[in-house]
Formats: sequence, C-alpha cells, structure tokens
Amino acid sequence: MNFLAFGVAGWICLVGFYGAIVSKNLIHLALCLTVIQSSTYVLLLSIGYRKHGTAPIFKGVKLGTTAVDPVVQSLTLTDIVISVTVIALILALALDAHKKSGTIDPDQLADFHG
Amino acid sequence: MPLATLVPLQASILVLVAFGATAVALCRNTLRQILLSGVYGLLLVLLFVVLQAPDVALSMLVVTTVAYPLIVLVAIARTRAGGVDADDDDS
Amino acid sequence: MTRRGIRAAVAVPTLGVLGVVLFWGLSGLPPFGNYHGIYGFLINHRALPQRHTTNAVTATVFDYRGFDTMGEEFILFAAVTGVVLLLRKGSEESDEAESEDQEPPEDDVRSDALRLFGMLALAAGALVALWLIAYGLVTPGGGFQGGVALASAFGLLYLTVGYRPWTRRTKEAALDPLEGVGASGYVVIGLAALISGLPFLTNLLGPGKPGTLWSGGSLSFINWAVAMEVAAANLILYKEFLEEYIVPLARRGG
Amino acid sequence: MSWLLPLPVAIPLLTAAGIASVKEIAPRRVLDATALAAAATATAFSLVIMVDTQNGDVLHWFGAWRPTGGVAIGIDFAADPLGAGLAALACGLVTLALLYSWSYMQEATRLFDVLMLVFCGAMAGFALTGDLFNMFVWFELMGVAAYALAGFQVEELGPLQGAVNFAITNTAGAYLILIGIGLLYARTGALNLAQLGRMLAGHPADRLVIVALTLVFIGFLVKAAIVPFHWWLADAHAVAPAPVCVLFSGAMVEMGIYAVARIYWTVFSASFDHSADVRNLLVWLGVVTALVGALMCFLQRHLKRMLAFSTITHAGVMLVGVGLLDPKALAGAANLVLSHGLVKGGLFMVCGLVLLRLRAIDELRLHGAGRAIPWWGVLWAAGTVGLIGVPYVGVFLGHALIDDGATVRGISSVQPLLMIAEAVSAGALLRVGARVFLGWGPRDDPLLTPEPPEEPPERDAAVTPMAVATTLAIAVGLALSVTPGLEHRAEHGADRFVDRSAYVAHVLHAAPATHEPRLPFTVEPASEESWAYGLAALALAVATAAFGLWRHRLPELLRSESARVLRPPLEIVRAAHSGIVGDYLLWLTVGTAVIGGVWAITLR
Repeated sequence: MNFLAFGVAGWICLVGFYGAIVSKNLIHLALCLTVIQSSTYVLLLSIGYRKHGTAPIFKGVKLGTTAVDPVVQSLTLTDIVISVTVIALILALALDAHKKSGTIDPDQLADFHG
Repeated sequence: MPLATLVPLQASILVLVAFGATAVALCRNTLRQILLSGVYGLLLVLLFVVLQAPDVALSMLVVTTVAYPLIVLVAIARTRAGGVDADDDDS
Repeated sequence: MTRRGIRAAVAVPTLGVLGVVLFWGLSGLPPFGNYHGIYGFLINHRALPQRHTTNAVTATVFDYRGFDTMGEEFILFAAVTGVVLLLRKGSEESDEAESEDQEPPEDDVRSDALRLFGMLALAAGALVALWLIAYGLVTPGGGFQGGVALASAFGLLYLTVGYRPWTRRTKEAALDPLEGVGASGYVVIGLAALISGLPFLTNLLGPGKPGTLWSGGSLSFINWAVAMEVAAANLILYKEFLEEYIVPLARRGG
Repeated sequence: MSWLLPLPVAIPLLTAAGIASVKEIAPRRVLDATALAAAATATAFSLVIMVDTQNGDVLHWFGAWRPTGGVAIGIDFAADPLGAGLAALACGLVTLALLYSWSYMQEATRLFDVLMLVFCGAMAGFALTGDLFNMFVWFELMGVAAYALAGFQVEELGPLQGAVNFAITNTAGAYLILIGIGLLYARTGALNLAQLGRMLAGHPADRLVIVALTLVFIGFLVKAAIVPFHWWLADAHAVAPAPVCVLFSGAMVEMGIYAVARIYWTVFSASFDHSADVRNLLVWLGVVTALVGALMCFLQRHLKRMLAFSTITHAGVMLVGVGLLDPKALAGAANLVLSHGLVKGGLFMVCGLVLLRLRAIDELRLHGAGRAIPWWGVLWAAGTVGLIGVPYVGVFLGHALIDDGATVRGISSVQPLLMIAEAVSAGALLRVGARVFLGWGPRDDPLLTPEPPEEPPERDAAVTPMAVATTLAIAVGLALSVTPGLEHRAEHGADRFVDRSAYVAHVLHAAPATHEPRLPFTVEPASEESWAYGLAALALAVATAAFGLWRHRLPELLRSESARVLRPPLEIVRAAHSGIVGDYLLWLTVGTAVIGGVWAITLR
C-alpha cells in the first residue's frame, strides 16, 4: 500500500505522456493532458492522506479529531479548475486549426520547418 | 469506516484508476476515448472519496459529468462535421 | 517507419528512464498515511476557532490561501475570454450572413412535456447548486462546485427548451457583466481590506456563528462572488462550444 | 509601504474584469484608454516598490495571515530589488505594447485589452510572490492569457499550430512543476519559499529533493525556452501579433529564468550548497541554447521567427548568468533581462510596423522595400546594435557582469562562446536591416528557411503611437548600460537575492531590515576584458552580416568545401525544428530523463 498510491500517480503521468507523444488527434492529445494532470491529483491527495483520518470537515465532529491534510485538497481544487480551463482553451485552438486546415492531426498541421 | 475495509478498498480503487488512465491514454478512437475518460473521471471521484476528500470529489464529479463531455463532444462533432476524419482509424 | 512510429519507439525507452528517475524520487516520500506536515495540521486546528467555518478545505481555499483562489478565478476568466475570442473569430463572416437573414436558426421541434421537464430539472438543479454554494463553508461544496452545477442546470435548459434563449444577446446583456462582476468582486473584497488599512483580502467581518450560513465573515461574500463568476464563465463556455456545433448544423438544415 | 505590494496585480486584474463587463456598451477608445492607464499605474506602483526595496525587502501577508512561531500559514508577496524590477519591466512592456496597439490592433471587441491586462497582472504576481504554489498559479494564469493572445489574429496570420504547440508544451511543463511542488510539500509541509528553504536546510539533498529540483526547474525552463525545450517559442512568435511578441520575448521568457533563480536561492541553495554539478549542467544548457539560437537565427528569413531565435540566444545567456550561482553573474542576468526586454520589444514593434506598412514579413520579399520607411530602419539598426554588446550600449553591462561572474567562478571557456552566439544572432539581424532598409545583397538566398507566405490585412493605421512606443523602448533599452548607479544597485540587489538566511529571517521572523549602504550614482568603467569582448562581438556581428549578404563573392572552392562539411549538421538541427507537437513533447521527456538522470547520478 505504501508505494501503490505513489506508484499509481507516477504511472498515470508516464502513460499520459506516452499517449500525448504518439497522439494523432489534438482532441485525443488534450484528453491525454487531462490524464497527466490527474496524476497530480492522485499524488497530492495521497501525500496528504492520514490513516484513521477523517475528511477535514468538522461539523458534528469533536475538535482534535485526526483529519487528513486540507492544504493538498485545496491545491487539488485549484488544479482541477486549471485543468478544465486549459483543456477548453486547447480545444478551442484545435477547432480553429481545424477550420483553417481541415485537420487536427498535429503531424499534418505543422507548417513551419526549421 | 474501519481500516480493515478501507485499505483494501483504497488499494483496489487505485489499481482501477491506474488501468483507467492507461485505457484513456492508449485508446485511439476519440469517441470511445471520451466515454473511457468519463468512466476514468468517476473512478477518480471514488478515489477522492476514499481518500477523505469530499470537496475534491464533488468538484471532479461536476467537472467530469458536465464540463468535459460537453466541450469535448462538441469538439469531436465539429471536427467530424467538417468532413475530414483524421481521427477515425482504430489502430 | 512513420514519423509517429519512430516517436513511439524512442518514447518507450525514454519514458522508461524517466520512470526510473520519477519512481526513485517518489520512493523518498513519507509512507502513505503517515503524513505529519505542520501546515495542514495548523489549519485543521485553527479553521474552526479562527474562522468558525467547519469546512477546513473551504477555509483554506477562500481564506488562508484565498489569494491563490483569486488567481484561479482569473485563470477561468482568461480562459473563457480566450475561448470566446478564438471561437467567435472564425464565425465572424457567417455572423454577417446571419444578420442578413434576420432569422436565427430554427429550433428543433420539442414537445411541451419536454419543455416542462426541462424547467423542472432546471429548478431542481438550481436548487441543489444553490445549496452547494450556500453551505460550502459548512459541508462539502462551495462556490466552484455550486457554480458549475448551476451552469449545468441552465445547460439543461438548452437541451430541452431549445436554442433560442441562447442567442448572443442574452450573453452580452447578462452573462458578460455577471462574469466580470464575479471576477472583480473578489478583487474588490481584497481591496476593501487594503483601503481600511489592513492587508489585502483580510477578513473584515466577524467570523460569525460556526456551522451556519453566517460563518466565515468575508468568506461567504468571496464564496458567492466565485459562484457567480464560475457559473457565468461555464455558461459562456458551454454556449460558445454549443453554438460552434449548432449554428453551422442549423444553417445546413441539419 | 507594504500596502503597495498587491496593487500591480490587483489594478490590472480589476480593470480587466471591468472592461469585460462593460465592453459592449462603452466606447472603444474609452476602454483602450482605461487599459493603458491601468497598465501605466501598475508600472508606476512597481517602480515605487522597486525604489522602496532599496531600504530592505518589502513584505505583504495576504489576509493578514502573518507567520506564527515561524510557520507561514498564508501567502506573502516578498519584494526585493530584482523581483520588483522584473515586475516593473513586465508592467512597463505591457504599457508600451498597449500604447503600440492603440492603432495596431483593430478588432471590434476589446477582449485584447482584457487579456493583456490579465497577462500583466499575472506577470507582476509571479515576480513578487513568495509562495511556491502561488507562483504556480500566476504561472498558469500567465500561460492561459498567453495561449489565447498567441492565437489572436490567426485569421490573417498564417497557421495556428504555433499557438497549439505553445499551449500544449507549456501545459505539460506546468504539470511537472506541480509534481515537484507535491514532492516538496510532502517533505516539508510548506509552500512558502522561505519556509521550504528552512525545512530543507541542514539535510543533505536526497532522492526526493533531487527529483523535485529536476521537475520544478524543467517546468520553468520550458517557459524560458532553453534547449531542448525551446521549440514552441519560435512557432508561437511567428503567429502572435507583434505587441504580444513584445511581451513573450521581453518578459514571459525571462519569468522562467527568474523562477529558476528565485527557487534555487530560496529553496534549494542550502541543500545543494552551490554544487558544481548543478552549476555545470545549468551553465552548459545555457551555452548550448545560446549557440543553437544563434545558428537558427542566422537561418531564418521570417523576421519574427528570427527575433524569436535571437531571444532564445539571450535566454541561454541569461541562464548562464543564473546558473553560475554567483551574485555578480546574477546581477548581470538581471541587467540583461532589463535591457534585452526593452530592445527586443522595440525590434518586434518595428516588425509589426513593417508587416503593416510593407505587407510582408519575409526578409527576401522585403528586399529594399524598407527604404520607404527610413526612420524605422534607424530604429531597427539601433536595436540591433543594442543586442550585440558593444561597449556601453544596450546589453553590454549585463554581458560584462556575467563574464566577470564566470571568471570569479574559475570558468573561462564560456565567455567566448557566449560572445560568438550573441554576435552571430545580432549579425543576422544586421543582415536583415541591410537587406530590407538599404537593399543590399541579393534578392535570393537558398540557405534560408522558406516560410509559408502570409497575407496580412490591408489597413490604415495612425503611426504616431507606434513610433512613440518603439522609440521609447529602444532608447531606454540602449541607455541602460550607462545609467548611473544601475550597476551598483543590481549587484547589491543580487547580493541580497542570494542571502537565504536573511530572507528567511525577514519573511518568517519579521527581522527588521539591516541598515542598507548608500550606493553611488556613477557608471563604473568597463574592464579591459569586457572592452575586448564587446569590440570582438561587434566585429564578428558585422562579419556575419556581410557573410549573409555577400557570401556568393567568396572563392568558389571555399564555399563548396565549407558547404559540404557544414550542410549535414545544419540540416539536422533545422529538421529537428519540425513544428510537430508530438516531437516537442518527446523532447521534453528526453530532456527530463537526461537531466534527471544526470543529476540523480552526480548529486546523489
């Protein structure tokens, strides 16, 4: 269990990068980016987890109860918002590219060489 | 929830998440990929719940059920409607 | 071998090396479940007494690290602005054609029952969303989650009632100012503290009564500003993307 | 005057939101003027903060969450002379770019102003913040605004993939930073830079810290356009409108370099103790970047792409300045950022006008066409000379200090390489000036990379605001090397920048500022060595330009032989700049794997 959580986070990052590198389609690539980003969620939340810890919400719980780290959760929340917005922006760019050149294959989009 | 049930639950969801991520990243068909990524998002929601992060789980839930599918599906539909199918081969 | 094939062949060993480095670093982490960082510990023990908010995450998001959240709001704001810019730019010519027609594209015929369902779903969704926002300082939820839910509820309106309520005029008259006010609201709350001689974003109002809607002081204002900005931004986002799909489709008679 | 600190961020952001709310009802010129005023106000406040930091760092704890018992629970802005100076440069460039755009940008809605102001606020926040995750937030905000601005006028300006590549590679880099932040947070339970540094101090660097260093640095080096993460930069510059390029080259790239310096000195310096392994890798990355940038710069005929590669050259030199891990070199890097930002910004503004008036951006197609706009030719020449490093002009002071810093650190092989890189890239710009504004040299050159033709829009625009902005940028940039007292202040600022324990004491324990020395307002005479490098750079730049223009007059044998030897490696470098985002991502992973591997072995 010790290494499972962090190992999964690392694996998600690597596999996401692989998918993005060989991607044939900008939309596919954008989804691979969300996969890479999800590795950061898993990593952050696994870091802040505590055995026997409750969620850091103290309604109806007596003060001093062990709770998991609230800061990583706050970072993850910010992270999720960033993820959605960046993906929306990349998709908008992809749509625009499609309008201009009729393709969203990144290999065919390339117009600049050297 | 006692640790004896929580730990195996966390472990199995983590494994599922790892498989889910692999499936999303390696799937070549964009339509199937968006479906998979919806499932993957829900798996992440489950993971966040068992990692005691209900706020994050709630965020992920609203994002993965509404925001992503909507914008990605439109993007797929739009690029296909354009006539050029660069994304259709399922290799 | 195609270019992509070469890339895949190079990527596998490279990612292997990267994986070794990454896992090597990750193995230096404290064991899973044994985290003892001081930062989160302090916040867990102080959020309730200092801020009377039972949700320590929301207290972190909107107060202790509220300045991060201001930046995050502007990320959303900038991204939506960018999407509008990019998607609209392409359809500029077709817009001119539209204004010549004087007739927006026809809605699909939809039954009254469906419309009724849509309105009911909107009402129910909006209610859930408002609950999420309002009780964000107490229980899980908050401006962001509620804002997205609210936008989604209105999104249902599109699916069931049709295209017309979504014309650009609606957006310009209502959504843009709403988004702007939501985003600037956060800064204004911060500046209000600065003008009173306190550091930016200082909580000006008392902490309120724990576990109720009136806990957290300025936090609840920030919470509502965020909800407004998030809901408006998401609605604009949905609308721009849907329009991207629906307008050419309708014009083709599809 | 700590209450001033949030204003360079708050004012542009608030104005951006306000403009977005009323953009449909208010007249366009009112909105433009508001945006310009907001940027100018932010610049003024940044300058006041910079002057204020002469008497000690200025702190601002948001939400009044001051540290208790030496533990930071809130977010702080901690301004020192270098950070505040960078914020002032960024806001100043936004002001100039908005002034330039007054007549240059002609789209109907004012979304451009909105995004520029958001960009401005994000850069100011990035330069001022004292919190690692907050830095990441401003970094992302900067990115989001920049991606949208890069894709801004794509209808007119050729292909869009430049903006797509930019967005994707920088986003991937940001994820690496976040993983690094996660690792550091797990170890220290802190996000505040001072506290991170204090928690790491006293322990030798272990695996977690080494990998965190790698990931965080690489994420920022992507933004800094360091080889092999530089690919996106030229693509993005080629598509972005000229006033946006001013910010990309003049401030955004520099933010990446600044982040490396800031994070090294506050967080990692105690763990690694200026290890030669950290220094060597950063310095040689910088040198290779400078050389690759210079080579590619020489091969371009698309003016904006050429300037972009020249920016890569200078980014490499700046990284050397930071990577030497020496306060003198750091002061040099800071001076270089300042003068390069203004001069390069001015050159991009000249490009924009060329595109507008002459309706082309291609060196060969513009052959002799620039004679119609002689004043802009003068500006181009002045800017180019400012980038060579001629004694007492433009980037000279920065380069001289970096060279001195290298000498202090016992390195002597780097200085001539940097001189060559910058002379060659400036020589390419001189060549353009001679060909476009004087009509020298042939109309054709097969060596240069062909570009897809662009069809800029035909439109009429008032030139005065553009001329004012451009002249201002170039004149101030050129004069920086002879600004009285700047050198002393930069060096003193750098000395404070690298003093980790003073930073910790000030931020976490509110230690009172120590008594600051009174610095003289004089210009120090340059050393003989600096003179020699400066003049050699001038000679080499002129020779490069002449070679570019009149290569065909060289003896046939010499030409064919050198072509036979040089062509293959040249073509490989050229082909690597493929414009394909998958390649770029692969380079990112290769670079991360190699740098991480090297550091894992050497620093362990």
